[in-house]
Amino acid sequence: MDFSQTDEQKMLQESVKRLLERSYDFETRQKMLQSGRPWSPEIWQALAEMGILGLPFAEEVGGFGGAMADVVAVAEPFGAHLLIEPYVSSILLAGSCLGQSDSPAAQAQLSKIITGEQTAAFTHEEGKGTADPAFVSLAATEAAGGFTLSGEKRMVLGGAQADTLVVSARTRGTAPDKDGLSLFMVDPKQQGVSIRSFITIDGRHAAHITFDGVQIPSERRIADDAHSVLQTVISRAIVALCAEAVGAMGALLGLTSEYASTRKQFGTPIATFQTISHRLADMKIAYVKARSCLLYTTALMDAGQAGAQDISILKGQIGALGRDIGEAAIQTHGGVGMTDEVSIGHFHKRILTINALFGDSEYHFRAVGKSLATVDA
Amino acid sequence: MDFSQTDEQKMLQESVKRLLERSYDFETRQKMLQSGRPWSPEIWQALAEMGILGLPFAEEVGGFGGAMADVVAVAEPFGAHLLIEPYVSSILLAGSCLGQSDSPAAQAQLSKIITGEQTAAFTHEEGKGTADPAFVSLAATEAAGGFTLSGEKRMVLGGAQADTLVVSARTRGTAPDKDGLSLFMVDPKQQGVSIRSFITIDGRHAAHITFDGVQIPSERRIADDAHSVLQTVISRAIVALCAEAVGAMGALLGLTSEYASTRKQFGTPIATFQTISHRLADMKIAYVKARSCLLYTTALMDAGQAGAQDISILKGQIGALGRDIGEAAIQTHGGVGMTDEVSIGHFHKRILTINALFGDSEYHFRAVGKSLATVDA
Amino acid sequence: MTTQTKEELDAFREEVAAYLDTAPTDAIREAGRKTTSAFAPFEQGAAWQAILNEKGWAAPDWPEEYGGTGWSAEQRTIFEEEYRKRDLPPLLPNSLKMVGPLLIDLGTEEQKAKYLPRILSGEDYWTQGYSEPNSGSDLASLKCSAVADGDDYIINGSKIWTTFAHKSNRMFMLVRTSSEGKKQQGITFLLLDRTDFPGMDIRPIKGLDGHAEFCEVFFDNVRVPQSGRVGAENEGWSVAKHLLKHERNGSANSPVLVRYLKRITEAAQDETSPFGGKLCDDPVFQRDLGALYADVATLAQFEWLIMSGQEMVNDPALPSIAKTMNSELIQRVSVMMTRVSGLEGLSMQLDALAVGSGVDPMGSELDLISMPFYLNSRATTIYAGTNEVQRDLIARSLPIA
Amino acid sequence: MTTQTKEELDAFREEVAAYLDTAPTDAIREAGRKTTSAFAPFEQGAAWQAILNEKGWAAPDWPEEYGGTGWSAEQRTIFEEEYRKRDLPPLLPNSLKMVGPLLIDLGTEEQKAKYLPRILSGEDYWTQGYSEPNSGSDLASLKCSAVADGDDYIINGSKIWTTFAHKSNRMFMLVRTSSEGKKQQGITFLLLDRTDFPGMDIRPIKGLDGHAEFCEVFFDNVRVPQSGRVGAENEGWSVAKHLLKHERNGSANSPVLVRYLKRITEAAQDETSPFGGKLCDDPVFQRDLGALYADVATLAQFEWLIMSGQEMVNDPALPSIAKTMNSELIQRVSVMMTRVSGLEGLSMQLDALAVGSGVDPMGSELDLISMPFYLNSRATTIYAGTNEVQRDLIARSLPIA
Repeated sequence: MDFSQTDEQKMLQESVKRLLERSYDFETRQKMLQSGRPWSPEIWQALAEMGILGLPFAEEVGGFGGAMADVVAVAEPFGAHLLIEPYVSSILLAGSCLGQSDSPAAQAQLSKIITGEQTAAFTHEEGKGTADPAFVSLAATEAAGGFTLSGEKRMVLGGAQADTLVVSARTRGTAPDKDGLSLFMVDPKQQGVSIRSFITIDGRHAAHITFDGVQIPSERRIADDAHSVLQTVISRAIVALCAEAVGAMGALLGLTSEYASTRKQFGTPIATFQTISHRLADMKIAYVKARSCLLYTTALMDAGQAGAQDISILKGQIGALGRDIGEAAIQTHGGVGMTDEVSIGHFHKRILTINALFGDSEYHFRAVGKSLATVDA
Repeated sequence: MDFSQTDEQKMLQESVKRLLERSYDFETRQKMLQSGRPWSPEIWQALAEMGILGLPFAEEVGGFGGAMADVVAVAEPFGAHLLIEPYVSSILLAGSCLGQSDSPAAQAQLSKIITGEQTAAFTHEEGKGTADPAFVSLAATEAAGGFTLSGEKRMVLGGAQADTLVVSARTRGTAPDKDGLSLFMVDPKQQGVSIRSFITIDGRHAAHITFDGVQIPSERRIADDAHSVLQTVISRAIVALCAEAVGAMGALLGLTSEYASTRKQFGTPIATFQTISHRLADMKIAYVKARSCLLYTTALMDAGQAGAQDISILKGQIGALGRDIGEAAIQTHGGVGMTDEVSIGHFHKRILTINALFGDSEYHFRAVGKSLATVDA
Repeated sequence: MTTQTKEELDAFREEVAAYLDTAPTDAIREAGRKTTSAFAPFEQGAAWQAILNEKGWAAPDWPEEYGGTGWSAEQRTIFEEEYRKRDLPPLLPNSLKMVGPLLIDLGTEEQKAKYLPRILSGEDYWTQGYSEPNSGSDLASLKCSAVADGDDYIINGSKIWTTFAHKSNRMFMLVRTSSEGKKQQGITFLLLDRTDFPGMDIRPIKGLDGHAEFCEVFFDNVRVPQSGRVGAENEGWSVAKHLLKHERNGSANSPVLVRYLKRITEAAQDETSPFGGKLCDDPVFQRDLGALYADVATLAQFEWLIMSGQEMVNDPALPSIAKTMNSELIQRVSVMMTRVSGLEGLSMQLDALAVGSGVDPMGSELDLISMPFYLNSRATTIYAGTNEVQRDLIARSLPIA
Repeated sequence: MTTQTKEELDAFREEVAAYLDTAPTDAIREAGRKTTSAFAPFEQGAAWQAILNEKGWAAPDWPEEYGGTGWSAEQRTIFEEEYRKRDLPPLLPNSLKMVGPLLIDLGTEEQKAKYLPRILSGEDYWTQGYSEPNSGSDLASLKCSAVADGDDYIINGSKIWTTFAHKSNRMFMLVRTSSEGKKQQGITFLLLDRTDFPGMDIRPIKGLDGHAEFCEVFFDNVRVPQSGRVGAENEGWSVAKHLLKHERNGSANSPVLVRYLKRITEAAQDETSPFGGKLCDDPVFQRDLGALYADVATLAQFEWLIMSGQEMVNDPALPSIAKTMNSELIQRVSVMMTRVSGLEGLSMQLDALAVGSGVDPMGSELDLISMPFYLNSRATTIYAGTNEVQRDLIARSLPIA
């Protein structure tokens, strides 16, 4: 395998970087957050025009057939700029569910997502925080001509803003059965859907959503036997989230080593104190580890060889290494690092959020150990 | 509670220190190890004469009625000098079992132990490495006028040198039943006893001992329903072992900070490198923690208030903090610390050994967490 | 050590328990449960202090003549234990643990008479003006200047990380009155009667947790009376060092941590483990909890030894060791909290956290505080002398060959 | 990257597997299983190298013209994987990974012709004479001197941590030939044809694990020919730096660690947990194993990226990052090993560890090696440049404002 970026990927990454450097500096982002807007429609439109929103989708559904490595190439700068736009939720999660469906309704919806006209929200998490979709228990009961949804979904990114909810639900069995999972397209304005909106610590809009006897016609079921679709979609989203985290880690490493070289205490830049310089070295080691793991796993995925253990290694490592880098960055910045006014803490909160989504490092490390101990038995 | 040493304890500790400084410097110890002698009879006799061997025993069995704090006061210098004499095994473990027995045979044996004429070995461990005696499964089957012992004991400190083995065995039930445990006095030269002798990494002589149908007359059973006796004896031995470890940690802290202040690299003592000085600071923090935990738990025990959780906290902390100190000491010494020729590695091996005896830090931390989670339920 | 019998202590415990069960208002209790920092919500903390002061219990460790309780160490511990059990808000330390004890030791009679009663009652809140934007760890390099002018000083410069300055009515601060000699010389310790002197400007700074707990304070030709000086001019460094002893040797920190671990354990009884069963029964949770609890227990053991006057109390590195241990344990406890909350810790819930808002939290009570507490506690290894500086000091106490 | 098809690679794997299943003697296999260090037991390691050399496989990464195999990266990995699976002893690195590549790059034709074949065959073993008792991390301060005298140098001083010097017949070393200029100047790189020159004295040093792996070497007016010099006089520092690249960029380190983790996992299937059940089913064991395995996997990923020439290969800090990662992982793996062995790791079993002794180990095969491996691996963060020095170097590679 070759792990170097192709020229196309370099160009793609450069163009995203240029866009964000121009229009998404930290102060601009903070103003947007304070304005209460969930994200910037201008940036979203710019990404649509650059083809980034269609990047992960096959050409036959209106996408650009990008590989995982292409998505990673754009997700790293997304992380480095702390994007709050719903790329992972609307494109990689909800969008990919739509893209993997052969339902005409899903296809039609996806084309609006790719153009940026509308967004969709992946309405899946039930508070377990695991990567395994078998934990879904929200009930989809068959009723005349369709299904009735009842139950609760939590931490739905972009849930209050989405034009469509892509909801995972269980038509039979109980968690953690792999069988009996389906995906539904639900209009959030439908009767019985209650949405409690909030902002996450990393500035994204999210929602807890309750379904109370929500009627869904059969043609809005866009997938049945959906466990493996969900697993694929989530695995790819995990890689993209990890790429965001690695982008954030790179930013923290750069900002912190620069800060340490200018901030003076006791008459000398603090980088000259060995404890600080060794902490910077540890940050760099952690970053090199994180990025190696990301790029390797990405290539593995593009080669069709990434198994559950590989994804768990990636997610576990990024969560743990990211926390180390973030905490080291704050400590090195001292009081300034504790303020909302500089980007350091925001990067750390982005990393913490990514760690908690789809299973934290503890979960994934243990999953790795469990599979090793079991395979060897 | 008052945690300061009494004047008597200070005197006792000082006299032991003086003896060891005079007769037990590192080179002398190493020569003894190389000579193949299991320990120094002269030192053992000196300790007997000072009353140290009788210290933990009640006056009515010929001891001096010392408190746990008294034993801790002598065990700290034992650790600081890496004593290989069988204080813990013959006095605190086997001796205490004899001392708690009302059997005349046990009493008679104990008086020979206290004078240093003979030694006894606590023959108990079955390879689980836990502090809980309920794990004993060596079988004591009732036979005409006595019992037949069959099974294996491992890591019996001083086992090949002892004049008497104090053996824990099960007359009924299965591990981990608390019921059905007894203690027997066994002559190691008896038919059916096979001893495989070896040296531990910290220089003590130990043995794995197999019992193959060994006949024991009833009067050599010195305790039945022995679970609580064993627990008490082991708890006190744990405190003494932890005191040894703390003594070793103190020695490592002192030796390492002194070394760092003289060893020069790049034209300056290595203690002036902040990474080294902060590592020394961490060693000191660890030492203060370890000693606080030791002294507090000792006082608690003397007040009759030390429960299983307190013992587990102590054993867990000493094992973990000791490892940190030992590894830091070796790293700070560099290549020299890797050699058998200086004491640093020997202290570390003593600490590692103590950690592994009667449950390592992992075991005890988990026991603490388990009891917390259970008590609160 | 103590002359009280077990019966007397038991009776004392009952008295304390009965009082703490009835005296605090609902808002005060709510503030206690929602405390996510070393600093409790300001208003309820002050209200609670006023109530305690009426009972005479606002400052148990002050000398009795100045309003202390005269309790034995055992009684103070009992009080602390019962206090923690009820999750009551900690009293703000600046006045009670810092300025008050300092004035008792070094203040003039006039200063004592003027300030101590209002410190006890909570009417006055003293913010601390030490750090400056370019003088953090290297505090002695501070530049904020005070130039004598008649009976006054004229102050110019700025102070930062002044906790609750925007809620304070008094300030104690270090200023530079001379640039001669070593940088530690030429520093003066000042008490400011007001925080709204002409030319003073206070800017709250929002922290990672979304709360404005600390501020920057700007001084533009601020005229203050010299009578506010504590100690001699240019000798403020030793005054500050004296104060530090009170700050660091103050009270036991372990009870708070034990209580947080208890709340974590309780919350784990309602959480399911992604590997099946309840989180509290999960061996990994138990191991990690046990290791952390053991270290917190050791902090408690250490604090007991210090309180009892064990020999190690004479170690000059002791305050630094205590600060390092405590701050790093707070952080570890906070990480454990966020582990238990997981995803539910990701939502910003500033509204639900506000005392009296009536907004329901979105997850459990622990979920509400986990992330703010974690984020806020990142500061513990930075403030009051970074842990890097503490380790420098500890290393200096070690023997050299 | 590769031009070989999957079928070709599969066939190659079969060929390697068949060879490795049959070529090593029992003693060589035993030595592999009993390896508790980066350095395998000397005699069996040498015997194995001789066998491999007959096959032409002693130095897969050497250029083909000098005796390398000409394998692709994939083939080398396959060889490495099959090699590790069988727990065969690693070949000693000094000659094959250090002196050999150095001579290929910088040696004279005469030196190459004379030394390379005997390096490949294992007939010559080259010990490394770098460190001195007072020059460890600060290697450039070395004092062992070589004074020119006719066609010879006269060497005085001493070297320490010379691995297997007591078993070596050759030595490469750094000596001081000038005290002018910066301390890095004035150092010369020498090859010594013998290790028993008159005036040379070798003292083995016993390590923590009870083995004498390294030595101190004393030089008392030792006369050696100048023809052994590599590079110019006083330019030995750059020769050593060149060599370092080979040492650090050598081969992948992760396969060894993966293999040790596998042995740990296998051993855990026979161990009972003190909390009931088998150790391998214990969630705490699984979590800790998983976290460690993930980090080892990341080392492997990193090594793959480097081997494939990914951009990060140009980072000047790369060798230091690799050394730090690898050494600290070895230590963590070794701790995990001792955790699994527990009490059974406490017995010194030097006799059972000796290849061919026929002494039964007292516990499991893992128990036999756990503690010696743990103790020996404490050196990994010390040798080849302490990890403190590595972190200094890594920090220097970071951007400054």
